[in-house]
Amino acid sequence: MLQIRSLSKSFGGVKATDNVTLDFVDGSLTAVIGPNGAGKSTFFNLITGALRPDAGQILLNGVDLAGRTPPEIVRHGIGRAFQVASIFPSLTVQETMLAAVCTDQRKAGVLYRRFPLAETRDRAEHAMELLGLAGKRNRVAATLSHGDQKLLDIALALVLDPKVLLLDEPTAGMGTEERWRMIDKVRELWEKQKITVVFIEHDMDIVFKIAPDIVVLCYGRILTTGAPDAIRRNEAVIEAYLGAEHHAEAGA
Amino acid sequence: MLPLDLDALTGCLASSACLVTQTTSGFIIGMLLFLVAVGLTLIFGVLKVVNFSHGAFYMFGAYFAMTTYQFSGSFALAMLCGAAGTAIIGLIFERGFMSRVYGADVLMQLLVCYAFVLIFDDVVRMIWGPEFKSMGMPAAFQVAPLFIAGGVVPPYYLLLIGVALAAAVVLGLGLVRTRIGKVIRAAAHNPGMVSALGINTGLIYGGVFALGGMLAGLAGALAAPVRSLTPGMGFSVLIESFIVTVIGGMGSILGALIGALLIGLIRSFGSLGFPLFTEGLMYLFMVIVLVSRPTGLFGREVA
Amino acid sequence: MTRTRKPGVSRRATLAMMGAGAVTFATPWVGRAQAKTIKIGMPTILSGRVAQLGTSSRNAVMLEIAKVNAAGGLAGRTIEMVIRDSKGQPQEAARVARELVNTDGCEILIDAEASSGAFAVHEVARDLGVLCIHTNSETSALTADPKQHIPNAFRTARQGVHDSIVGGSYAAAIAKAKGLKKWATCSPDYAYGRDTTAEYVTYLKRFAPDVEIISESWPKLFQPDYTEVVTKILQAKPQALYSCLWGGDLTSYIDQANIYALFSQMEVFAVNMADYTALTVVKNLPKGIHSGNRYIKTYPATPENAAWGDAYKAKYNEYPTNWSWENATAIMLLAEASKKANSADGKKVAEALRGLKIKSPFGADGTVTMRAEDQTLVGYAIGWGTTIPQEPYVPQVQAGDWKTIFELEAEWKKSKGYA
Amino acid sequence: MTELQAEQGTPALDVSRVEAKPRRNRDALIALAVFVVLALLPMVFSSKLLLDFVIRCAAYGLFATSLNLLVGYTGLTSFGHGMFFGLGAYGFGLMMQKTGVPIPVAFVATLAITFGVALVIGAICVRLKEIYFAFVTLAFQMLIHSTILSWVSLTGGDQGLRGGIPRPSFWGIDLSNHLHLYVMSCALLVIGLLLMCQIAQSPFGYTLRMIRDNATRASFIGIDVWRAKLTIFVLAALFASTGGIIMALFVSGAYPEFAYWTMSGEGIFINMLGGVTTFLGPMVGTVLFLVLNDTVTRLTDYHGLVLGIVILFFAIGLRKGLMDFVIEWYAQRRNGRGERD
Repeated sequence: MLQIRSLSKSFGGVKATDNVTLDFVDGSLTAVIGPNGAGKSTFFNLITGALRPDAGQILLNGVDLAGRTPPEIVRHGIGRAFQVASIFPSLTVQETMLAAVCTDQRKAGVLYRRFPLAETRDRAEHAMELLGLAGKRNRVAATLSHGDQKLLDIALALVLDPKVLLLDEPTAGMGTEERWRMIDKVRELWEKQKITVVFIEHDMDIVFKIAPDIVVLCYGRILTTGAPDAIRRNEAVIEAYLGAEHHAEAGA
Repeated sequence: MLPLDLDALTGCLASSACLVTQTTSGFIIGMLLFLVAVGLTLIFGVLKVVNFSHGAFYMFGAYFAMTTYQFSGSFALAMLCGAAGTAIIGLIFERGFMSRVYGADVLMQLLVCYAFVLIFDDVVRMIWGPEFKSMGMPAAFQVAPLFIAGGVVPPYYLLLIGVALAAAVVLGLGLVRTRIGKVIRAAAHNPGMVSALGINTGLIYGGVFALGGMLAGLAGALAAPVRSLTPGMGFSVLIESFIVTVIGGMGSILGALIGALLIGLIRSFGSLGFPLFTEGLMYLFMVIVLVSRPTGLFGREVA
Repeated sequence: MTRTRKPGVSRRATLAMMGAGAVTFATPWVGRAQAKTIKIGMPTILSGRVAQLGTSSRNAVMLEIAKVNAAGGLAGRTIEMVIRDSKGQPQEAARVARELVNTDGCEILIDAEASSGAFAVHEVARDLGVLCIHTNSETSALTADPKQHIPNAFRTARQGVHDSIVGGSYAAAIAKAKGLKKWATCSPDYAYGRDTTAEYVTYLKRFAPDVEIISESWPKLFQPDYTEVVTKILQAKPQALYSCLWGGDLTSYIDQANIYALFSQMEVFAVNMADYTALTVVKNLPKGIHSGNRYIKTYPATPENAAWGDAYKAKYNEYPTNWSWENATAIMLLAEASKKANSADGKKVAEALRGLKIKSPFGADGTVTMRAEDQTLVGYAIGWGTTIPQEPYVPQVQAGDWKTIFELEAEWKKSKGYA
Repeated sequence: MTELQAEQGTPALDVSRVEAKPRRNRDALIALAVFVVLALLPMVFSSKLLLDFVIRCAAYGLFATSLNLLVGYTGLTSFGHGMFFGLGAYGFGLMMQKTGVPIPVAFVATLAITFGVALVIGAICVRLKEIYFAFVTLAFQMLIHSTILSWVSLTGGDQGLRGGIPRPSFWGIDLSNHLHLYVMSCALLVIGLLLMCQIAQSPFGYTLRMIRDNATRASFIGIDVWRAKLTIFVLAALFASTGGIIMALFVSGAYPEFAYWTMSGEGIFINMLGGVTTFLGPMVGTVLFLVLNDTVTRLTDYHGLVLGIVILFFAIGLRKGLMDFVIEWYAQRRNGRGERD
């Protein structure tokens, strides 16, 4: 279980994450939504160690991970994928997977053996199958389509067998049809892998359709949490979205 | 043997005459460095090219000035030719060669610069010969040095500081106030946007290189009366101005100015306190700045 | 950045190419010495900031070689010079020297390198056993230090300690006469500068014990700007200044010190001033700088010397340098030695060179001698005088006394543990 | 490099590559064969030039290839790699001159010293990224160069280590014999290349590639980027140091130029000439560079001009190193024939 306790972070007086307390139950699928600048990405960055929290705890099965480095946090079982596909452009899909498994097995520093290690093959194979990338195993990542790159990014997180998977806008930059394919994939993964998945999403249709739980962030605070139906009717949420748009218009 | 002479250093700090002399001496060293460094930093800021052949521009400036002075006897004309001639070389260098490796590996740009360091040195050797030359101080400046608050300041160096400061001010204002300055700054931030606005980025890049070359050429021309001219003379100047830009922050004009003055002062006071380790002192300072603030004192954090 | 992956073939292809490369350039240059000519190899500095060192050395060598060849060469064999650039890098000097001997078939080396290059070539000479004459390195240790000694290496350059003994005694006389007690030094921060200055100061103090050094400056070699050094010296207010800056560094220094009117405030002793390279280049040469002679055609004031200087000038349209006479001497000595040995064989010539005394335009008494014990040149013209801004630049030169030099040198060697 | 190239290049990673062991044995066999050929070369060609050339190739080759581990494999553009070349030369030379220990002991001790120095300098440097890493390594190099010049009592200052490096024989090997030195250099080169090739092909080698491509992502899959960078920085320093030792043996001395930035510059230049995307690119670059240097200096006084024009040909004409060009050309030709697998 991932428990966030009073997590806070501010940048020069602006509170990007303000006293956030949340529980993510094992095996849950949660969407994090909120207007632009609500602090969604900061929230992810804090959990994964990209940013150091000012205060608060990040408890994964009781172990506090706050303030640890990204590699440590990953090893504790929190994987993430990025808004803009973050991959290794010159490696092939298969090499990427093999190398990632290698890292997970604490063999990234092995000097005396040849890459790839035989014992990494099955897990890499499994991850490629899972994400439907097996047919493109020999493609160099830079030459993959945008969608495939996003999948590879997710595969990179998934291949490490995380307990919690954080997906930052898995559908960003995609066409409508592609979006739905991607989100079906995410849901399928969640169902198959039985892991905790938290994802940030802009498209409300998607969110309301697939996410059993929703967290709404606004100005770094939790506005509300709940099931899709409750969120849909929540006055504060509607106000926040409209309000943000008003602000945006006024600012422009 | 530790190269330390702290008595000399503290003794100097206590005397106004020494303080004035050493400070102006630091300024003199610094301002010439600034002229070279500011071109380096400008070119890096706009084109993201570390122009390792910048020292050669300085060398050309000096040689052009010397030759002009020999033929015309006019100091002003010599300065002008030194600056203008080098600007043209800068333009040709950028349009003809540098522009062909944009988009390639950054190291390829370095390679082109390296090639031109070799070529320029040999070209100078072919034209002017391998022996060192001296331009000679114009008669107008062969006068007794001035005494300011007990410190010694030669009039020629006052001119030199004045010209360099004027260049700094004109450059600073030009970049902030004029349209072309704004375009250059925009190009530094977002080259794509500038070309989208229908502005010829090639022209801007060439112009920036010419400007950078001109400033280095001017520095060379100003240095010609007091420094000997040899092929390869740009080398040590390049290294120092390079340190200046790194300390000040690559791409920052103010940084180049402050960095140059700092190096000038380190040299002038360091030679009192650490006569055998002045050079090492500069590198040490550079390491400290880089480690504590990688982008330099005035550099922007690159996103 | 993305990278292409290496197909299996590449490695083999690469190796094949490497092999091919090695073969193609290994074959054509297998030089072999021909009986009729003898090749002399000369690594020197022909590019970069001290290219002048190499070109003026080369000029002098070619001038002398023409004479020797006209007179029948070395024991009947025509000399062919193979002169190559080391760019002033010691490892290149070593490589070029090896290549000259091993590949080009040179039987004798004229090492016209500056200090560190000379030590590198010295090691090659040690390794290959080839006759080698150092012509430009004035660092005393090269021949004075018995650890450096090898039977096949000689030096025809002046030696730092000789210079310092003469300079020190000359300066001491003036210091006593004019009451110059407070001295400053300003010399380049490298071995030559440090050693020469230290030795100079030693002998100055020996002859004028109340002299005191109140300020030392050590600018870097090839430093473009000496302002901080000039002002530092002005602050110290010494009565006299010693400097062993040379070449372009010296002229920069003079130009920069001039506008601070430094030369009117103290007596200046610049050992390397009286060389045409510096004398002719400085536009506003101050009057009355004390300097040791480097090469100057009016000293020794003999017709031979003047004729040699003029011949050089006529051929190359510039005056010879300090390096010129040192290199010319090497060829003159070689020619005499091979005559004496009646052979061009390195070992025999080396044997003949030891202790050889020849007539020379550069000799203090019309001769120079290759001293047998440490295989370095002695008896060359050495003296000090003051400069004027036009020819003859140094009208009066006060000759150094070789008897004193020998005495003090022997003492110096003992103090260094060399003898 | 452009994406286009990547699309063209890239023959597939065979699944059979998963069976890695035969490849390592094959590399070892090739290395052995190369060594035997090199060692037998003096019997065929009597030219001493060739021996000298190969010895220098060994020194520069180890230096340049180790630099490529940083530049090409890890994306760390070091402008100060020459300091370790110099450190090797000085460490070894001093050890032999002052202590008189046997050569193998001095060799190991020099590497140990390099290890220590590289660890300290690397720990500071690898925190910085991109061009700032380049600058700080350059600054350290200049600092070390300044120290060598200033510390005259130990290093001999600008004159370098004088008086030659003693080379007592060990295990029947007499390095003052040029032929022995030649064979020894070949052995060091081949072993060095083999080890570096192993590093490049090891899981750690792929860790480096990931860091080069995307260090942030690498840290988010659990790689300690700083540690990995430091490791390769130190490893590369060891090989550069070995190159320096060979050079010190060759010239029988050590000179400040070895630790000057021009040395690092030449290393970068060699890498650019040969290409940084293949393991042997720098080796090809070394040969190319030395051949160029040697031929041009013997043909003309204006070698800077000629060398500069040749460089321009590579930089502007090919826009990549020779090996990169050849491999791309080869891949293109293969594609053209429609034989892509």
